[in-house]
Amino acid sequence: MTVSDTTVNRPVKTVPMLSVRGLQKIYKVPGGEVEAVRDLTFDLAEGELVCLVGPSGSGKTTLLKCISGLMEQTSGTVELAGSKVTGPPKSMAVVFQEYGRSLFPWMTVRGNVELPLKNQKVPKAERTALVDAALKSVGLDHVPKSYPWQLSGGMQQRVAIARAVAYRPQVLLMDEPFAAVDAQTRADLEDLIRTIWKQLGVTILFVTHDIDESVYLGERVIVLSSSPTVVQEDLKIDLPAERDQLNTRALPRFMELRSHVYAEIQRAKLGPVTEQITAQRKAARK
Amino acid sequence: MTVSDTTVNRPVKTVPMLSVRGLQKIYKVPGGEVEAVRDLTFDLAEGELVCLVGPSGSGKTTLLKCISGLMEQTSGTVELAGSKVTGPPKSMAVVFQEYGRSLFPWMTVRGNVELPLKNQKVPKAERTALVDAALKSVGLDHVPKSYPWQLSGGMQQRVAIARAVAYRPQVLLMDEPFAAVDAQTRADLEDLIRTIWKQLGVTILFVTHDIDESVYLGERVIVLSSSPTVVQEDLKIDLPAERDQLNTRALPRFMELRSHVYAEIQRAKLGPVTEQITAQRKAARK
Amino acid sequence: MSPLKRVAYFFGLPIVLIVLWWALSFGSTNFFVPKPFELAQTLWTTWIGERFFEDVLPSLGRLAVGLLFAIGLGIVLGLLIGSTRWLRNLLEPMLEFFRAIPPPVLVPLLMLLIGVNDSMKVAVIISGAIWPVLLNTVEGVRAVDSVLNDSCRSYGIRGFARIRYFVLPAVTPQIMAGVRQSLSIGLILMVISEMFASSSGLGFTIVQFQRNFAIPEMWSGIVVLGLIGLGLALIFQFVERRVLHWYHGLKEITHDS
Amino acid sequence: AGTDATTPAADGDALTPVTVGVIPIADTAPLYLGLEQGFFEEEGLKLTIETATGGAAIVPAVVSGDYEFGFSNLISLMVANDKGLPLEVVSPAVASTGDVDSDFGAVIVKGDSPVTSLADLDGGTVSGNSLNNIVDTVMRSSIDRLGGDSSSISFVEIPFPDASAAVENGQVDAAFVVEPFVTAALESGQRVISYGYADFDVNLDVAAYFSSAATVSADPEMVTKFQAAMTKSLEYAQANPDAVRAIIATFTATPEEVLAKIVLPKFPTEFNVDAVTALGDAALEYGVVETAPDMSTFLP
Amino acid sequence: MKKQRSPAGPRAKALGLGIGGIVLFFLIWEATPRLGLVSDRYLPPASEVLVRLAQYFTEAAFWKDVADTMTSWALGLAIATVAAIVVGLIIGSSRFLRRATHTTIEFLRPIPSVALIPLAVLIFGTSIESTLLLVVYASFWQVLLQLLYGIADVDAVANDTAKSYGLGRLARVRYVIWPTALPYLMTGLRLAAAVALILAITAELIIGTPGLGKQIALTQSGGAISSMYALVLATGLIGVLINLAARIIEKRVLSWHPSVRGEVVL
Ligand SMILES: Nc1ncnc2c1ncn2[C@@H]1O[C@H](COP(=O)(O)OP(=O)(O)OP(=O)(O)O)[C@@H](O)[C@H]1O
Ligand SMILES: Nc1ncnc2c1ncn2[C@@H]1O[C@H](COP(=O)(O)OP(=O)(O)OP(=O)(O)O)[C@@H](O)[C@H]1O
Ligand SMILES: O=[N+]([O-])[O-]
Ligand SMILES: [Mg+2]
Ligand SMILES: [Mg+2]
Repeated sequence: MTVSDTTVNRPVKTVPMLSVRGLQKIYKVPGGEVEAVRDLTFDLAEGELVCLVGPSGSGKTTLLKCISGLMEQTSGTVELAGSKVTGPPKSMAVVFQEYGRSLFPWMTVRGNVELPLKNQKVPKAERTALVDAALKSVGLDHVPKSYPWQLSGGMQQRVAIARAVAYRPQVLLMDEPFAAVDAQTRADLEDLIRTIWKQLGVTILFVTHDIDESVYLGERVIVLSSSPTVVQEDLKIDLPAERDQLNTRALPRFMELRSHVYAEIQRAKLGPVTEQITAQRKAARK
Repeated sequence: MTVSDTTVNRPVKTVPMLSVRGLQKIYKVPGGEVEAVRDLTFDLAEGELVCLVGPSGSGKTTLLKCISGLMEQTSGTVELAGSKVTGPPKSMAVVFQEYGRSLFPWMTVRGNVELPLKNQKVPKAERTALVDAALKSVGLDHVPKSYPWQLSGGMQQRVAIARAVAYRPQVLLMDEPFAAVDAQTRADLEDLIRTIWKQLGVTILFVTHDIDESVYLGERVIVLSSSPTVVQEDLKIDLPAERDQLNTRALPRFMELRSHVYAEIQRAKLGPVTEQITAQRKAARK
Repeated sequence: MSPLKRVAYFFGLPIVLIVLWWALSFGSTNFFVPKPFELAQTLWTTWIGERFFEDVLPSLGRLAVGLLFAIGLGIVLGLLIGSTRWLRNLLEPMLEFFRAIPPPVLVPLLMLLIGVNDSMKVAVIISGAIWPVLLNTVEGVRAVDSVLNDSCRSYGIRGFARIRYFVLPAVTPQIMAGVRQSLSIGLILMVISEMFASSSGLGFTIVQFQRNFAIPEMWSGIVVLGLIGLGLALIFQFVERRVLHWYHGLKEITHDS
Repeated sequence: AGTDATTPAADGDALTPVTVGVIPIADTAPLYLGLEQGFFEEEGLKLTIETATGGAAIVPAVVSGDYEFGFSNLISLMVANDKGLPLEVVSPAVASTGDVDSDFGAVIVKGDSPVTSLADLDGGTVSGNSLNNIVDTVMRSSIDRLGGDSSSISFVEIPFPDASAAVENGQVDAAFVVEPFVTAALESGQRVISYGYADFDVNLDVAAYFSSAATVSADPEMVTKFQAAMTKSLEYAQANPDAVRAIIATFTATPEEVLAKIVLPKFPTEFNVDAVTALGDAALEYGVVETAPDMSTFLP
Repeated sequence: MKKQRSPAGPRAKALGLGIGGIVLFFLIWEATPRLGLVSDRYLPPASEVLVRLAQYFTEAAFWKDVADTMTSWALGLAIATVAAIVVGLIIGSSRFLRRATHTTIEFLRPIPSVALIPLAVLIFGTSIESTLLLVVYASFWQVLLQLLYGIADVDAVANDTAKSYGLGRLARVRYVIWPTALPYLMTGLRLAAAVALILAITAELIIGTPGLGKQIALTQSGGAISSMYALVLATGLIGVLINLAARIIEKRVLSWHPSVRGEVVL
């Protein structure tokens, strides 16, 4: 099943936090079908931070929707801590790619971030503290009373991130969460995610288009092929656990890894490696 | 008015294609005002490709809306080829940051791209050719009959780009047009924009968060301060006209420029340099 | 907007129309065609005084109760039916059936089932005024934004909280469209409910005037209806501004054309 | 039947078209019979009958000249007269049977009601199809004549078809209904406490045909022809009750078995001036009109 | 509609449920007089009325009445809809007109059509125009108001996009405003369709022009109670059929809309 020598196939001893097996998703459209995801299998151990990269339209959003129980897969299974996912699990939070549409326009910034906590009946004082901290961490402590439509694109996206962070989920799925923010904010948010990850032990699946970001953030990077999608590569990022924007990115190993991922993506885009991979997989199963 | 020694203040001989003078925009919100843009002055000569970078919420979108005549500024003027902009000019196309909302869900991909041409009464045959070419250039020639909501985020964004490209405007404003596409597609689209720019002589104002992108694409990079916004820096990009993804990005000058922009953005985010700049400008006027 | 401009907007077109009407009806001697001055006079003598308390106020009371029920029921049923597909499939044909039945034939049935009393009249008002709210709510619920819906689901916002924080606000713009329709339909049905099994009320009085050839008085009653409608619309506008301030902010950014 | 030596040539061109707006109830049977029997053609009229449920449509149509004639109860015509509406009564239409124990209009009560007379209704609720009109006027008058107090009674409007149910459910203590609902009420065990019209005056004229002043002055000849044809029709109807029952079946939806049992009204050719005067006085007394009509100008 | 779905497709299931709802309604109706809750002289059991309705179905006169009523309905609704769309698009796309017409519209809307009957008869006589006037007057407002709300719902970004690509006012109406308002309009149309039917029948009932309404009036005044309920039933059935047609149209013209796309399911 390995495609390159850097690919890992770590033996998972305990039950993985998240386990995706043979996932397939076919969209029904008038006059046909679109096979967005063909056959995806991978695991996330508890407390792992994994980045997912893949060409545009390769099914990353589709995959996240299936994992989060928002959409039913056509075949295959998703398991969360050993039990099948059939609906959205409580312990999971999602940051959507369409951040603009994921905020409630009738609620203030604060209201948006607070809502899931209120719904969880988190006591008022604790809630306020969590919301304040989350807003501060994304640099939005000055606009709690604004409405989402009064904010810039990047600010809206940060509200969505703050909402997920304040929620303190066990598993966090993020779909290109930094697409609309500037380079400096992006760097800050990347560090924020790593900090939260380390402090809270949350399991994170992070979709990004930025190759440097995937390498900088992740402990592993999963590269998807173009649609219909399979896992093209599952790459362990053997960088030191303590990372920082200047030094880590300057490491030769960082450069190597990013080049590797870049090449893989290019390969994914160029031709469907699908047949080849499926054939390999079939052979491996026998 | 110069902040760093690489900043240019080119004497504009002919009437500039786009001229922004003392632009200010204050949003009225219940219970107060938000000064999004304080005082922006810059010019774009005909056929220039300028990138605009600035912290999240610094007013880039606001600026583009004022330039495109979609929103009235509070004070200052915008001139297009010497005449004041009061409403959306015909010869201008805009790619919006909120790409998802800028596509009409009731039209197919093809319909969306074709609409502005149809509206311009471009003959059927020419229209078809333009649409086909545009869709092909953004890699979406396989989904003309899909609806926007059947596409991935990156695909939607590329439809919006194709629409602008097919329209063949004199002036093209793009608001983070590549935020949702993968690295490889992004590189392709960057090259597409430069090709179009060179072939058609279109004047382009390009908002981006990606510093490398701004340096790679632009002939100039304008750095905005954080809100309330002024021009923090106007930087000439003295890279060769022929650029390519591998070699240009490897040039030492490229590295220098990107570091410079990065530093400027960081500075923009850290503290309001506003007072300082305004003071300088006042001094310069006297 | 300056208060002066506001007043001009409020009275401008009505004044133009009244002048036009005055000019057109100038030479008319037709018994059934009202004239503005005569009508204004009749309006004053007919409706100010005893009749206001004995006919208009009780009618307005029934209207208020009917509208509150119609709007409340419409929203609650609309949320239920709109968000539960099997319920929609089950009930839609039946509801459409009732919606098509004219009040003049529905009234006798309600009289039979409820009796000749205020409840029956309120029921008539509800029976007609509920539809715009109900239909708009159902359609609004069916059209809620899919990304927002996913956001709610992924954060475990379900049941009542989901309705309270997501569905209801999302549908409010459309509910408001329905409520605005309901106000005038309720008023019309208030009149119709008083045409049967009644002995007082605004509608009863208007019909009496009509039957007794008190034509100017009848028209003055219709003007009263219009004025009540206008009053309701003003109250409505006030409420809508508050309830939908976010929506107007969201939409009016560029609607200034 | 009914051809006459003096009949003008029955060639269509010579006939004057007239339209009459009526309510499709037993009361207007003579008009349909007259049409069927050719009485109108004999007079040189080409009759068209239009139906409506009440005055709301008929009166404006007559006023505008859309219809030449209309059918209405007498109180409505008195009210119109009182309000200065230019209508003119041209022909009688229907009257009480002349029998206080059997008439086409009656006040009914529940089978087990303690009420036996109009005088027992004090303080109660009574329905009529239309208030401040003929039905409540004759009831008030009879109640007060019998020693009751009509001002203590609350009158409500309930259409004739729904009145029996309202009586049965106890929503009203008594209701004025007309045929076929009198027969239906009796069959269901309800009782009649007063044949309302006959109780007021055994020969009370209840309704009439009318025209507009403009029509009458523009074409008095046509009006005369209509009156003549009406007289023939009314006479014929009065003389042929079976023909009346048969023709009612053609323009109403009353089931045949019910039709066989209903009490038919009287179809008079002359107004009973005394009764109409009394009705006018009663209308004045109960505030339905402000001045009682002057019979010399009100009746033809 | 792919094979994987259960043998009874969703459409069949929906139909089954809808029929189930109606059967339930008839059962309740049947039981009400049978259990003596209401005397069967005033409310005949459903079965009796259904038999009468079946009888009507075999009578040519009944179909003539249906045709008359449906003619006034269709004509009135068409006129009201077209008028409301034209007026709505004009008023809706100008802030000035929206404000200037507000008072007048709100004053006129609550005027009951029935109150206009004398005026209608005076102007048009008892011809179909009178009925049409009432139908049009009542259903016009429903469409107009929905349309105005629909126009206000236009997405700011979508509208900006259209403007920036040089779409003029008319083109924006055609390509942006109209599609956005369409779902609201469809609701308005469904509201108006029922109101138009109600007014067509009420006008026939009161003015006496031929049609189902006149027959209802006749059966009422003739004491033919099961016939009357059979006609009322027919009216309701027409309402159900109209809604069915509206739903089919909606499926076609709103295939792109979330409510029809059906992405949001519970
Ligand atoms: N509702 C839908 N109906 C039909 N096809 C769909 C639908 N949603 C997505 N698709 C298709 O599924 C494929 C994968 O889409 P998806 O949104 O998962 O991609 P993605 O990897 O998230 O892309 P991007 O990076 O551009 O966001 C695309 O080809 C898309 O056209
Ligand atoms: N409709 C509005 N009402 C009030 N304030 C607004 C409105 N739109 C934008 N703003 C404010 O104006 C400022 C600039 O917003 P703008 O969208 O122009 O930023 P931007 O530079 O495009 O940011 P980003 O890179 O995040 O898209 C922000 O502070 C924002 O909160
Ligand atoms: O307008 N209506 O009389 O229902
Ligand atoms: Mg995606
Ligand atoms: Mg922006």
